[in-house]
Amino acid sequence: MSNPNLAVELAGLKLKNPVMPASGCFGFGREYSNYYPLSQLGAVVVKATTLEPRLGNPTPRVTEVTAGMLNAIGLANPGVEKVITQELPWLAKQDVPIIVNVAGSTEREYCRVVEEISNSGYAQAIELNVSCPNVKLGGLTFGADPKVLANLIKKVKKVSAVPLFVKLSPNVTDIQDLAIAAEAAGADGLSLINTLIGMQIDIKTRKPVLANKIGGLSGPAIKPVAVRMVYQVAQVVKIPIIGMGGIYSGIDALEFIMAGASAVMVGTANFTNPMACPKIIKEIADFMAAEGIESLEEIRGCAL
Amino acid sequence: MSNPNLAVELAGLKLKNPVMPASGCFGFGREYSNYYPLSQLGAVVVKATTLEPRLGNPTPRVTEVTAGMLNAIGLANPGVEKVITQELPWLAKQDVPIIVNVAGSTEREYCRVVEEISNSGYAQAIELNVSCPNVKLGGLTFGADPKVLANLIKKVKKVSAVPLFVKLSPNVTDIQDLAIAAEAAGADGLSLINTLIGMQIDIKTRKPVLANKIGGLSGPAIKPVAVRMVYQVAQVVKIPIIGMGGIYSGIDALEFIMAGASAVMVGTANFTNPMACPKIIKEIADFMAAEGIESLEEIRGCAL
Amino acid sequence: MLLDVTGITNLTSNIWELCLSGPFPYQRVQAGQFINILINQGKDHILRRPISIAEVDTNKKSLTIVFRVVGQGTEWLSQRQVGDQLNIIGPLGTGFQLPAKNSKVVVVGGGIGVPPLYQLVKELKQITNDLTIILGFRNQADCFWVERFAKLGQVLVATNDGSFGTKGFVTDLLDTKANYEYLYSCGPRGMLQALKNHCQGINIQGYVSLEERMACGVGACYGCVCSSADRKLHYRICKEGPVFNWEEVAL
Amino acid sequence: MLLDVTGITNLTSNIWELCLSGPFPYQRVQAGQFINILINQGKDHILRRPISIAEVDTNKKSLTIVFRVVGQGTEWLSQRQVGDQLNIIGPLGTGFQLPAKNSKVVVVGGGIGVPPLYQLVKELKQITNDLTIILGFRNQADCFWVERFAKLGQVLVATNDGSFGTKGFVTDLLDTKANYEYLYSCGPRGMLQALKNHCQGINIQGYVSLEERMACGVGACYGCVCSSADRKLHYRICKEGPVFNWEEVAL
Ligand SMILES: Cc1cc2nc3c(=O)[nH]c(=O)nc-3n(C[C@H](O)[C@H](O)[C@H](O)COP(=O)(O)OP(=O)(O)OC[C@H]3O[C@@H](n4cnc5c(N)ncnc54)[C@H](O)[C@@H]3O)c2cc1C
Ligand SMILES: Cc1cc2nc3c(=O)[nH]c(=O)nc-3n(C[C@H](O)[C@H](O)[C@H](O)COP(=O)(O)OP(=O)(O)OC[C@H]3O[C@@H](n4cnc5c(N)ncnc54)[C@H](O)[C@@H]3O)c2cc1C
Ligand SMILES: Cc1cc2nc3c(=O)[nH]c(=O)nc-3n(C[C@H](O)[C@H](O)[C@H](O)COP(=O)(O)O)c2cc1C
Ligand SMILES: Cc1cc2nc3c(=O)[nH]c(=O)nc-3n(C[C@H](O)[C@H](O)[C@H](O)COP(=O)(O)O)c2cc1C
Ligand code: FES
Ligand code: FES
Repeated sequence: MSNPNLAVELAGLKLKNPVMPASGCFGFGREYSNYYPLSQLGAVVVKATTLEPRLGNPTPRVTEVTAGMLNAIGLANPGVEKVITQELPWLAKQDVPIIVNVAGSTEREYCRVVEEISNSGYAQAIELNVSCPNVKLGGLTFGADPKVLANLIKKVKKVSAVPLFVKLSPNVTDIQDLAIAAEAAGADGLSLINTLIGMQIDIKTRKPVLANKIGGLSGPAIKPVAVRMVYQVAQVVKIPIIGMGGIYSGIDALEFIMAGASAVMVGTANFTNPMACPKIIKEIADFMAAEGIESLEEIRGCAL
Repeated sequence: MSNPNLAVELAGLKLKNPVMPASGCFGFGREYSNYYPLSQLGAVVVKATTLEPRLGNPTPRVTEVTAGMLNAIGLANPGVEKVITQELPWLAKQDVPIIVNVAGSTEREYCRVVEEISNSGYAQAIELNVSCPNVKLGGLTFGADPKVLANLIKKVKKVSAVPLFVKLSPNVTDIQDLAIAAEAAGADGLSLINTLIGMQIDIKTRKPVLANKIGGLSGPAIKPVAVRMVYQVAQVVKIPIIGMGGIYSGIDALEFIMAGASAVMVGTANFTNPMACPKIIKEIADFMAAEGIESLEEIRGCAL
Repeated sequence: MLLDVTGITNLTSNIWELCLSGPFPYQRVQAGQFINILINQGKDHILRRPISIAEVDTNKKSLTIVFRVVGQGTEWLSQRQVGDQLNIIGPLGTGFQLPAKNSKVVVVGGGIGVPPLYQLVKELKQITNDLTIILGFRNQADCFWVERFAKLGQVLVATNDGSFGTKGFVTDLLDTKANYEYLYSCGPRGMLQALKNHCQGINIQGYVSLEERMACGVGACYGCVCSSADRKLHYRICKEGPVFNWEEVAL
Repeated sequence: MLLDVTGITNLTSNIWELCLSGPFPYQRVQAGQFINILINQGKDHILRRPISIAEVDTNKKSLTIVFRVVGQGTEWLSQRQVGDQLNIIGPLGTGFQLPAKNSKVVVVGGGIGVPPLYQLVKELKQITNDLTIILGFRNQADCFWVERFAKLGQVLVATNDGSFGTKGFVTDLLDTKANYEYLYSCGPRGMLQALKNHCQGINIQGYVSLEERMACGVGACYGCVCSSADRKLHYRICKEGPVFNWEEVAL
């Protein structure tokens, strides 16, 4: 096997390979297009988009921790109108599928953003962010209760013409419950995991480092939790899963695929190495070639 | 300040310093007594003790991950009778307070173990383990629901003559809910956090590394989550909090204390460095001396 | 990019100068830009450390950075030796906008904010002769690169304790009646604020270089923002900055 | 404890011999015990790596380990140089119980299980002259330390492909009619099982050294257990083992 086939299909969406940058870690694609053509990617997932422009939280809003980082960006984005007029047209020219991550504070807000994105024709899929830990303490309003989540998904599905991936939060007691509820409500796929909620205290100032106090933990530190959740969810749903959390190498990506993910997203690794995504794609291909794997279907969920 | 006072009081229990080994990471104390006198410690917390002897899970039951490890020991222990007759008498001679970690499968089992330990007279306190992730998939039966937890605590309190610390699981949506319920039910203190549930897959064998598949994630990787939970719980309870999760240095311990912990436990760090606890005690003292802190009360919860 | 360490010099108790060479788009560097450095192959630290470009030599194909040891990343950097390699990305950000020819210019640096102004001053020399350089340090032991700057123009130094140059702050040396047309500055946020207040009411274009904790360093994560003057917008320090016209931003 | 690396030698494509010296309770070492090595100050790897003691020299105050590179920890170990230091704890575990004087003994090692038997054979030489050493390797390229053992006694070698010694397995070389009284073995679990089956029905004391993934290495975490023969009990390989009488454990 010298030329393994990395193509995957996610709820009808055909990707040339299973690797996508994770939302919030790749802006709207422009910056990393200075490092490689975005057409090398399976898809591009853009920053969370809300109805109105949002400034996000005060700074500092990122800090490093052991094997990871905390962020409390707080959904900073230019708002759906500017995203559609100023960001997506450029990205649409890059010959790569676009997935728009959508966030909101109310069901109405979610629905309006999804509708506008769907109508714009730029997005091949929408990722519903119901798991941002940084909006306010005790947030996660939509991502923690299966009923609330199901209601939101049903409403959003009505106004969306493109596949809907629901991005789940890991900060819950039972991820399987939420996954089952999301599938039953009509989600076309699930993305997991978003960040774990964490905090760092600077013992010199004796205060939390982040202005927002708490932030989302990402990076290698969370990989075991993420793999476990993908594995658990893969046992209870039929819709495709996009796995993420600390993926830095092809080996990491393959762990998620063997745990049941159809595709993966790469977040924090982009910051460490701007070439992380192309590197991971190559490492997956190399592994498949070395082990004689012709298609990722062969190994998806093989650890289950 | 050349001689800071590290003493702390936890629900009437006086400790010469706030550093204790975490349950399950220090056996019953014998092994590490080859490295230093146990009397240097604030207290010794022993392995989870159950009514009957337990073998635990099949091997492999430990594996390393980035900045941490997974364990699926599964409450292996010789059972309460042997613990009382063969382990605690030796430990009682080491001139250090003893905290016995108690686990069980039913309320009755918990109560019987607590009663026997309390009656034995060896334990200065009991730590109720309602958060072991390794007993069966989807376990956590007692640690995930505030009502179930409160009922257990009330029953256990009736048969215990020593202070009761309740060790909470981090694998829940709302740690504050559980903490509030535990306090209301009569807990004398809270220990947090136990391990996060994680998994590692060996891409060569294409299977989970642990025979139990899932295991508990501990070590530096979980520290931000642990600090955050201590911080959140400190805002809603008055009983003392014992913080743990990835503590490797005095700085780490101080983060927990500033987040609101009265004392700390050290788990995985013992494996990396058998002298971890004495080192951490010294580093806390050095920091206090350098910053002119006379007692830990001065800085406890100062980041809140 | 992998650059070779070609020199490392200790300047003060905790400040180091590091020279790098190797494949790098030297021509593209704008004074005030920075590079983002991977620490120990990303093994202990997943985030790169941003450090300003202090000097670039297009002929010799080399660049110089100066940094203060404040934590593990800069500690590791200070232990590099000639022959080691550094994994970097850059040049990043938007640097200083140069003034009109023959303008009257003052450059003000404080502490570790001094070196990023060196490449700027080199370029200013090509444009104007009317150049004043004001440098502030805590004390004599903390002073560095004063002579280096003195070769390019008139240098005034202030130290907090007067152990070198004038006792006081850079603002004490900045004559608001001197009719400076442009001010360029880099240093602690407090110094930049003080400078802006000091220049209140006089007609001067001020450019300041800001810092914030960064994750990506390229503009993708929105981690490193500062507020626009009216606080209605955010700018990314790593992309729209680190240099801003001080009228644009809330200091 | 910090030990100095005093020698490092490459034995086969992926097997290395490392000599250490420094403060260590050499006298206390029992053949079959192990040390637990911290990798790179614990920075990238929080768990120590257990490696058996292959030889200990109480006079020269040195000890030798031999390891196969299988992952990042052993890879790092293979890159150590003379003059580097290793942070280790040990000696750990319970080693081989020596036989009665002048017994008839066979020692069987397979692959990376060969070196832990070297110190044992040295000690056996003091006790008995009736000593057979059987070593198994995959092929000639994987063979090592055969001559070293040959200096201490009669050595029989089996390789899977016959490229060195006899073609076949160690069991093919173990004559069950030879009236061996003691068997000592270290190697892959499959080989130990095969040996035990092979010796079924003959009157022999078998001692085997086992492996399991470890966390603490000292008996505190219950991570590294094996089952007793009746599967009713667990033994900690790092404390009650790594050497067990093969009647005691479920192989
Ligand atoms: C655009 C820009 C240019 C810079 N140029 C220079 C320079 O030329 N010379 C120099 O010495 N320093 C410069 N810095 C600051 C430098 O990046 C930090 O001192 C460095 O990242 C600290 O790393 P550390 O691992 O040593 O410390 P850490 O242990 O990570 O942190 C120590 C302290 O450094 C500060 N810090 C940490 N990370 C950052 C960050 N990403 N940005 C700003 N501050 C941070 C924090 O306040 C923290 O308290 C620059 C920063 C920016 C944003
Ligand atoms: C008591 C004992 C004595 C040992 N003596 C030797 C020896 O003399 N020479 C030698 O080469 N090896 C020995 N080993 C095995 C050695 O410990 C592992 O090969 C080593 O820990 C692997 O580390 P790594 O970082 O290179 O590989 P990793 O990347 O950690 O793992 C690679 C592979 O090694 C195995 N492994 C990992 N950790 C352990 C562990 N703690 N115990 C057993 N296997 C593990 C796993 O099966 C894994 O697939 C011994 C193990 C034990 C328990
Ligand atoms: C700086 C930053 C910003 C993020 N912003 C978003 C976001 O806007 N929407 C979202 O769904 N997830 C967001 N995330 C979460 C990531 O998409 C991803 O789920 C998480 O970081 C775990 O993956 P990683 O470990 O590869 O980074 C953000 C993460 C980081 C680090
Ligand atoms: C090997 C191992 C065994 C453990 N066994 C127990 C146990 O028996 N009872 C318990 O309450 N916690 C147990 N824990 C959890 C620890 O006490 C502690 O809560 C956790 O490891 C986080 O701390 P650390 O990061 O310092 O290790 C165990 C942890 C490890 C690593
Ligand atoms: S550091 Fe990511 S946007 Fe500036
Ligand atoms: S490794 Fe901890 S008991 Fe053996």
